[in-house]
Amino acid sequence: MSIPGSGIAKGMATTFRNFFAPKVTRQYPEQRPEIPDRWRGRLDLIYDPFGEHKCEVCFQCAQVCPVEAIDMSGFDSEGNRIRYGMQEIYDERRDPNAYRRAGLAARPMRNPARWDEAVDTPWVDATIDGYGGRPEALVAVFGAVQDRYGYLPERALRRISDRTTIHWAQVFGAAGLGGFRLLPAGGHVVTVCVCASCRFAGGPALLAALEDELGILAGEETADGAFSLAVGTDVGAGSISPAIRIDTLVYGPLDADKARHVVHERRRAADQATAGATA
Amino acid sequence: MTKLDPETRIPDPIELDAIEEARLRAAAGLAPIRSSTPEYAGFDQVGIPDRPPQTEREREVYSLEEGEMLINMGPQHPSTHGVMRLVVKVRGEIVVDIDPVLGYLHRGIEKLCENATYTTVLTYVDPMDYLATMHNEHAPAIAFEKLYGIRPPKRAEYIRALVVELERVSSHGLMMGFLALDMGGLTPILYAFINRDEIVDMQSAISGQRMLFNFFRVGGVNFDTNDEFLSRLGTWRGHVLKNIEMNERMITDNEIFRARTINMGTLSGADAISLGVTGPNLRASGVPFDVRKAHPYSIYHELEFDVITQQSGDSYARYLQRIAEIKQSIHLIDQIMDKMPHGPVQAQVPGIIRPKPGRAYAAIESPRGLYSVYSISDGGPNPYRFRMRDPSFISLQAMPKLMPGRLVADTMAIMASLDPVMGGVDK
Amino acid sequence: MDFELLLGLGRFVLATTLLLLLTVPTAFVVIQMEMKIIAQMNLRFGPNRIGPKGIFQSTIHGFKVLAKEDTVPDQADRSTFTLAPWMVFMAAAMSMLVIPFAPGAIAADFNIGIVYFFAVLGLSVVGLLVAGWASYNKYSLLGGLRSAAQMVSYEIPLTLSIVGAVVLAGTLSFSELIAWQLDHGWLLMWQPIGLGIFYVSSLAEVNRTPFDMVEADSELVAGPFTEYSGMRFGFFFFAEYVALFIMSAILVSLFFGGWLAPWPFPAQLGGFAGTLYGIFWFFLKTYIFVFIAVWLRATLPRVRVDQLMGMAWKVLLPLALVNLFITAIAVVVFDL
Amino acid sequence: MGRRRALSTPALAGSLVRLLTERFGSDLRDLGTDEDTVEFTIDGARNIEVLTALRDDPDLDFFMLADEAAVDYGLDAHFEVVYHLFSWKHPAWLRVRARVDRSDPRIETITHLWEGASFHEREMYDMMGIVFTGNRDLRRIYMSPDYRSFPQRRDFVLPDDAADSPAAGVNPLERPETWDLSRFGDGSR
Repeated sequence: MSIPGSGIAKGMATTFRNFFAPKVTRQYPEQRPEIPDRWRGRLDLIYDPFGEHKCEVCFQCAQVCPVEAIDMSGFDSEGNRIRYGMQEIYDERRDPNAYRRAGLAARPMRNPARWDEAVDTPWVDATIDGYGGRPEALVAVFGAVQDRYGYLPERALRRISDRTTIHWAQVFGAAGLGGFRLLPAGGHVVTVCVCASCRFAGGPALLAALEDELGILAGEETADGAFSLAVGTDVGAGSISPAIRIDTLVYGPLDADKARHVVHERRRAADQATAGATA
Repeated sequence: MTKLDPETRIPDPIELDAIEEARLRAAAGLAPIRSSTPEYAGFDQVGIPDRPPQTEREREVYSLEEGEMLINMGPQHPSTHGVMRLVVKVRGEIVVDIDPVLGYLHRGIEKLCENATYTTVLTYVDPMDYLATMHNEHAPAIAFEKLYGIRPPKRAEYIRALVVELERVSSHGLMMGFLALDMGGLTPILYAFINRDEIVDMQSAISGQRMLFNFFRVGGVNFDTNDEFLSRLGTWRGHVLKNIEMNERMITDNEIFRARTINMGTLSGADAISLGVTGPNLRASGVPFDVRKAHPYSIYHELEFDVITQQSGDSYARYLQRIAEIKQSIHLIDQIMDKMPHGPVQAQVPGIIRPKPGRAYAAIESPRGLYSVYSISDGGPNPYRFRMRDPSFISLQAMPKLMPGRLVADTMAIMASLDPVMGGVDK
Repeated sequence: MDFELLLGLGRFVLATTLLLLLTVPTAFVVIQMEMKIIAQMNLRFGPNRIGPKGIFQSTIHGFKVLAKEDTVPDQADRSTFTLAPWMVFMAAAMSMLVIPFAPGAIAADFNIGIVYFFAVLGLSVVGLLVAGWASYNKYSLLGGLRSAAQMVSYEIPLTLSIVGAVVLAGTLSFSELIAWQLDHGWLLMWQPIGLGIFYVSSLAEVNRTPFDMVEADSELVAGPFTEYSGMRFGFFFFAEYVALFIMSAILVSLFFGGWLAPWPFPAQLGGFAGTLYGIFWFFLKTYIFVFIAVWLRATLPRVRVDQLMGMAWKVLLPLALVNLFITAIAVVVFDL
Repeated sequence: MGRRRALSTPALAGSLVRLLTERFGSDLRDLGTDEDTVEFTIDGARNIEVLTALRDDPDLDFFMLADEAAVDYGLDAHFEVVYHLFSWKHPAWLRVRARVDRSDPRIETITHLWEGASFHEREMYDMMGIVFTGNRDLRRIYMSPDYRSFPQRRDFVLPDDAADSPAAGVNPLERPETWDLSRFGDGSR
């Protein structure tokens, strides 16, 4: 440092020069930032041409979120409210707490039956081990469990998660995707696909034919409880549209007659089985 | 619920909470919370905890002599570098003692990481030292690679070193600005942010995010370099030194700045080692300890550089040290760009990693010093124990050593020269 | 009643009202300058949304401050807490009375204008001290005490620095001082040391960077203003910027010839046009010094409180005394 | 890229291993080398003795405490306080693992050797509940002073409202007691 004040003068000169220099601020709404090609910060919720949400509540985004930041809820193909996320954030935590604060007795859970269902844990373990306890065998294990219980009990899913060390979210998500049921239901579920491609290929005609064949409307159950009819977009059979699904089996491409035939065959097989059993 | 006499007026909810709290505290055998009634009111008592001191040191800090008072700097204060509370015991304007109170930003990252898979741990550590996010990912990545027994490809190592050195330039550049800002200089911080913004744009071009990059993977990096990144890097390289020099002209020779930093907060080398101060702060005290040189990791043994040190160990030396390291990092970036090999950027690694049981320790040189990770595997998909040693957490211990006898005005100036980041301090 | 007295009274009331009204736009202009100039020097644009080029930003801020909730801390001393902003603001507004804007445009052309000015300006320290004490906040208290120490210390070199000029000109009236400068050239050339001391001290006196100990946002949050909000804070804020304007104006009147135009132009004109001509030059010069103050703020860090006091007592005061001594000798020897 | 390519360090670390065995002899247990680390286990009661020797011995000269951490090895095991040291003379990190009894978690402080250990020890006290005798400032550092639990112990379960609902601990990752860790067991701990 030579002359006292020279340092201050240097700074003053810098600021004075910058007073006239071009500015670096981006004027945001007029001047858009350049978004890099790899930008990962954008989330889009997009609608399909029919005005329906493209989001099918498959939970895949929530599953891959490494910090588990995504909580989501929606309705599965059977119309049950399903939810992904830290469970206690919603019902289990908020509700009893709210009641307690209000000085009331904490209410029981909304759907206690799901937590009390009896599951043969050793059998589940044996099944998993039978498939090697590997993640690839998840769907096969689901199939075995659904064959035994008619649906996938939540206890069993948790057991599978613990046993295979697959994250619970992934197990639950996988169970929601296929033709697996998460609640006990009677009879066979016939699901008519109403995804975009099936609609173009004649899905509505199939639905009408099946409603006629079974004598019920979508969302209802036949009087004898053997069949229930549903619509869904999760059949996932775009290459063979229009398609229907009976339980976990997918049929397609079908026209109205073929659909009637398939269902009729299925009913006949069921009747035969019943008859055989009674005989 | 407390029974209320129906004759009395209905208390408002805040009052009810206070009654309930008093009952709970009485039941637990705790002393009642001091009320704000006038007989307790007095300048001297504000800031003293409402319980007996737990340790010798606490008694020392919180017992006041005639003429002393406590000031809470933070957790909300214009210049505490985040949410930290400094309890400053002052006699007039002279600081007698200082007690850093931490934990306002504690997120339990170690615990979270112990419940996450090895891949997802790398996202949790991002918001630790949020000015050096790439560094935060570097140490766990190295530790997990040691545990799993793989090496990332050569090109991945070079890309890692590149982004990490870029981050160092931006972090040290910001320190220049923050130091001036804490002394009342408005402008250097904005000039520093020009530089940082360019680096952040560059990093978002390569990783897709601006701050929490999630760029490192076990066994490599997420993406290879692309044209956008390289062209931005070229532009930036062209004028970065000019930008740094512009900021230097504002600060380095400024008489006021020099008067406030030279011989302020002087830390001797022996003291710094004993206090665990590392990084530029330690090197400013004359100890040539740099993990990149002392215990080379990644590809630093292939690069040419010297450990820069300063002799005086005061705030000004710490500032000069940062500038020298910026220039050194730019030099390293040039070397890395020259030597960068071709090849893959990611080794073959399964989706869920289950390393063999074992322990691994990985230390790197972050802009604030030695940042290390100690990870234990039990063979499962998540680390059994995941420990992070953050340099700014340890550096804060120097504050009670440096402050006594200085003025209140120096508190922030000296703290800014140590350059702690609260995200790292509170984990 | 005497018509002359009534006329004088009326003129006084009118002038006071006009000056009080002038303070608000002055504060707006200075604040706007501060925002815009610092932004430009920081390589930002600064406010550019409200009004053409953003010129109404500070006005909008003023109205925003009006609309804000006015809080008083629970344990504050309510009466003094309420009074403090007024004291500070009135100190600034009252010192405007003696500012010589142009020939014939002085609200009160006292023969002891300079003494009056320094007496009134010193009042603001009382307001700041009271604000710091009444807020029941340690930061405020420290800020208030700092302001007392700083302003009392700096008033001494500030006053001494112009004694030289007063001795030279042999008057305490602003208009006569300017008249002297018309004859002998601006005092800038006669009193360069005095000018330097005056400028540094005046920055400290109005709490501008690098001497803004009182607010010191990185140390004391906002000093005595920490607990203030709404219009009370607005008064402090206005007073601060009005004081900056006043200090620049006084600097211009004392050392830069007041309303006198610089060399190539005729120094002053007569009649009403002359008043406008004087006002033009006066405001131009004043705002140049406001600009310099803002420029300093954009560049410099803050000095520490002990360095600040040391500078007042160890550097500026001896220098001012030496300056006075030299001036006095020169006046006696050369019989100026 | 290949698996675990041997670093050059273990070869260099050989001299350190020799030195350590010479100095401490039978005090060392589980002396081993890693890629770039030499580690051994000592008894918690002997930590001051060993660390002082490591710091002050001119041949060893471990002048810098790089890290001090605690590990909980489970309900039926022990705590471990782990020191990582650095020396210019040896190109390897030195890891000293000191065992601490879980039922009486006490160990001598090392703040008189390295002042900077104070914050590490406060953190360990806060998170693990290990008491460092002789530390002048053993307060909680992250949690509030009236907190009564040690969150990083393995037996710590969040006292959450969900815990008394039938869905207790919904996320299995948060329920260590449901983990079947037996299949991971291979005698490593």
